[in-house]
Amino acid sequence: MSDTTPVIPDQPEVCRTVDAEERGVWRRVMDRFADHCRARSLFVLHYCTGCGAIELPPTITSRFDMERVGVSPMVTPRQADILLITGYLSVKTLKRVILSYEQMQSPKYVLGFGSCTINGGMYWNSYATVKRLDQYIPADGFIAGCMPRPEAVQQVFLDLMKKIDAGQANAWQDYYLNYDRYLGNQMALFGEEWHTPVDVIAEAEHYGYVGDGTRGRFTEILDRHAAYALRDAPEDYPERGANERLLP
Amino acid sequence: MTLLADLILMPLVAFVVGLLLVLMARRVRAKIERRVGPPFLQPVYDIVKLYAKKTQVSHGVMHDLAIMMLLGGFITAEIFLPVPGLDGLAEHGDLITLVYIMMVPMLGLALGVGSCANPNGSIGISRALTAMLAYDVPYVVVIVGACISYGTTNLIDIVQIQQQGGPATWGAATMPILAFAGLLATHGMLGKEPFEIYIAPAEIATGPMTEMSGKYMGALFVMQCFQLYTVGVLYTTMFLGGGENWLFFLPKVFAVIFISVAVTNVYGRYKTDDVIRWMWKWPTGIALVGLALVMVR
Amino acid sequence: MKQAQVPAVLESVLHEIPGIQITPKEGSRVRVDVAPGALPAILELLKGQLGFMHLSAISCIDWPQTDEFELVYTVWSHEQKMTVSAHVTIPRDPGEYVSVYDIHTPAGFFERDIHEMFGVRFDGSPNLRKFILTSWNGPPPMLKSFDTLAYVEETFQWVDYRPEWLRDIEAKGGGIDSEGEGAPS
Amino acid sequence: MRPQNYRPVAHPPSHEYELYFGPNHPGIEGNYAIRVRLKGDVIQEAIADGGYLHRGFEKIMESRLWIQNVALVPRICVPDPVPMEDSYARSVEALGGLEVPERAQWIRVLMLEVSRICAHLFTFGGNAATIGLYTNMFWGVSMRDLFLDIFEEITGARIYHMYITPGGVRRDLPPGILDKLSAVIDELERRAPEFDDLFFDSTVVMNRAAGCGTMTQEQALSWGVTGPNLRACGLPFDLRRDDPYLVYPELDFDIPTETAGDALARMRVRKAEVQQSIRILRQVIARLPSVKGPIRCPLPNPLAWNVPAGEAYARAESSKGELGFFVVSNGGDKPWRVHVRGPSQMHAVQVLENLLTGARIEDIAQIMFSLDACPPEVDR
Repeated sequence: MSDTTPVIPDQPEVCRTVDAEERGVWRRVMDRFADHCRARSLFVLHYCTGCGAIELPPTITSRFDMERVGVSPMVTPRQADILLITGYLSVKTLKRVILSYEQMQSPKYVLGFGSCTINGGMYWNSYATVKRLDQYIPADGFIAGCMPRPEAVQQVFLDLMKKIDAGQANAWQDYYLNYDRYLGNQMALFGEEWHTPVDVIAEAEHYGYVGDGTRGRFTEILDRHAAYALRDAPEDYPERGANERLLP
Repeated sequence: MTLLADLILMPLVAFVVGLLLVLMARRVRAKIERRVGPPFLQPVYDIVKLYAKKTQVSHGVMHDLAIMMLLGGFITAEIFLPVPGLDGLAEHGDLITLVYIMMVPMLGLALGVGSCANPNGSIGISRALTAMLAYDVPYVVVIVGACISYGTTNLIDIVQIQQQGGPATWGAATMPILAFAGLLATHGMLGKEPFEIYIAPAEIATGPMTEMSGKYMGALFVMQCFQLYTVGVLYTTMFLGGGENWLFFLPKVFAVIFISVAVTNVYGRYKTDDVIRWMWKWPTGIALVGLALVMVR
Repeated sequence: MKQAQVPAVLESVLHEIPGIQITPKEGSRVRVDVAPGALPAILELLKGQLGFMHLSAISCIDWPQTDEFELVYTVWSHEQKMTVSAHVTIPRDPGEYVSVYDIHTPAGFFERDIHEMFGVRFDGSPNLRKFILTSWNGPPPMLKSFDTLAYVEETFQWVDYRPEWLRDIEAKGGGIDSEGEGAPS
Repeated sequence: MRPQNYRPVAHPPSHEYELYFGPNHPGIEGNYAIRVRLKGDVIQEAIADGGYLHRGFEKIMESRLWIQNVALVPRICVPDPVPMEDSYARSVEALGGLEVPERAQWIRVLMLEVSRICAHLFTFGGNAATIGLYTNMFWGVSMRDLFLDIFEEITGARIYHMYITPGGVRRDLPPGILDKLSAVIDELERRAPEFDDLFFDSTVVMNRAAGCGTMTQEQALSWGVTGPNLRACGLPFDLRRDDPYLVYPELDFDIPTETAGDALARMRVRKAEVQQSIRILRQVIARLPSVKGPIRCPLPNPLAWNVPAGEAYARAESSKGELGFFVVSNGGDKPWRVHVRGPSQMHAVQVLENLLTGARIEDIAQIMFSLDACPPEVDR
């Protein structure tokens, strides 16, 4: 692996809603209304990252019918609000999950489904699966168990709705505010050449979510990639793996 | 002054009725699938939520403009579509104008999706334009037949003819074959199964909507409201006698949409070429027979 | 478990091959030990004469004690309703063997898989590109010399089983005070 | 804004383009990807890309006790876990020389057939959803839920039962479960005509599925196709009949076949198989109360159980095809090597790639679901 040692948070930082107090009455009322609507309309990204996806069809379909509380499946990351990590994440899938996560539009929520997302679960000594989801993307909630029952899935949705309604489901801001930490963890796993098409720092600047942890020593590596993208790549530019290349 | 009030009220009314139509479509679908379905305000929640997204991804000026074109096309269509109490610009336009205007949103969508550079979107929009080509042929034949039958292309006159004569002079009674063909074409226009090729989640990941996020997706949800309303009202006006007041008018609109959403849930989707084949065979054939009957009479 | 006799039909076909050892196993399975050079010929013979059309699996076993890989070709005959598993052993170094893709097409997948997981090369296999471990840089993971737990310890972090708030409770005399060896680090 | 930081990559010729079908795509079963090169609508080349669900099962099973692995094996194939448990248990029994009591064998058959019905109902739903027939999916999945309730009552879990252990089953059937099961079966038979109306008699489905992903019997045999996909090509190969295990020889059932070999034929075979499973279940329900005896043979202390050295290959007919467990023991308390041969290892890679070449973009999802490819089985 590379020399980038992963950075582990001692204590997850509590994110405050940006300048909530400085807003006017009208703005606060509108925010309240938006939160109310957000809590009642949740689009779940249709991405079966692991075996937990088998309990999603029963949750969505006729028997438990999550549409009656406003949860419905959506097909592409752009349209979705919730990224449901259904079970273990292999390293290969984690890359795609991060890509999907960054393409989703804020506010976005991540739910870890099953024990494997919390501490590796059943696959604690497997070389292929990620042990902790919240090192790589910020998560709003977890469901313990393998396999969680549809009732448990419903419960986590209802809890998330309460959190959103109260304006507390702000884990997505953590990704902007502490991007360097998440990027460092990702680089520790994927190698230093890891980068995604979405420019998270520019987004953070544009929408005003720049914090102390947004930039750091890992994002500097990213800047190097961006600089190379402008010119022709130099000789020592890390090559993509032979299997990652496009079709001939 | 009345005109200004009409111009503001008509799209608003269309939006509210459209929300109800979307709710009905989702509830009907839920009932057929043996489940409860969404709560009453769900369409509103969805749209507000999408517009309240805190980050947005735009794919360039064309993308933004196209969304305006999409909504603008439908809002213009509402203004030309007379409903009880609100005439808007219907005096100055007619059916032919309306048919042209109703093509605008789809072209707008095509422009916008083209700038997304997502292959799924491009495939989707090419399918959408093909589907438009497929259902517009029978639809135009139906409209021409109706205009010949009524002797006018003015929608207000068409409503008046039917209103004065009672149910016996409704388009559905005087030209039932054309009305039936119109219903089939309407179904294609709504893009429901079996003519859902351009959404097709399992094939091209919702096609044109693939790259739409936040307010762009919200605009598409609003468009869906307008689309259901426009299609339903146009059919009601042409074949079901319009309505002297909203109490008689709305049930007819809902009935038209209900037929479509009730049928759609028991079909899969045809392939693109089968849609064209089917549309140019059955609705077009039936419409041509209807047109011939109208012209003979 | 009933120990079956070696089916006569198998005996009659395979008796010409030198150095072959036939052992009946559980159910309808017959184990055949062959020399590495004779295996493709035997598979061909079984397929042509007795209809062993269906290659169920190629399994690879790592034996670090003898520094060998054991390859097990399990074939099934729709005509004889019988399974034959043909065992060959190849030295770990250089770890190369011939492909049987031209006899059994499904071998393509299994050889690709074994190449990926054990590092055995199959000459003439159509596609030995990585399939599962495309972003894996380490040694072939199924080798006995690869310690998965050590890799996990090195690469991933365990969740904190004794966070700050739990220590506070423990300081007040609550919780499970497990300073001993059972406590996860 | 900074430029987006990906590198320009080589593009294919302008008349061709490539599409990443998955892993995040609703037309893909599970977490799997297919990269297709297209010319217009027609697929020139398809490359299956797996490994998204790789957990290293075969590796971590080597580091756990024989009995601990009972918890791992059902997770290899998510929609149809019971054949996994059964095959693993039978391979360990063959190694250890255990004789499964008759009652346990009957209970296992019951579990296997219920699991087969569940998996087929799931496939019906998924296959219908690929062509936009969502109603069928909703009905199929909710119908399957009734069977999951039966599982839950027997084993305590809906999906991963960990019920079949080497030597027998974990516990006896709860009282009254057979009546409940026959009620659920009756309900399924009552509902079956609805599925027929919606799916098998629908003109749209005929139009889409007939002739889609066709393979001949020779192709199927040479590609290593097994299970319903092979029976749809006309070869009545079923391990329950041809290499019988458990008490299948005592049961009376047919092996349905079709000759067309296309997506429609594959779904028809599955429909007929559900009917045969119902027939088997009825026989089991009638027979089971009269089979008395223990449900598990005496095991040595499972925490210090050294299974005798040797190797065993146990295969079962899962809902997808031939499932095999090749287990090697060196006489230790842990398996030395476990090799899982999942049917989808053939169906989802080589067969899929072959069938997709020349197909159209609309057919990708349809072909994949009609093959009933199960990605976790491929990745393990």
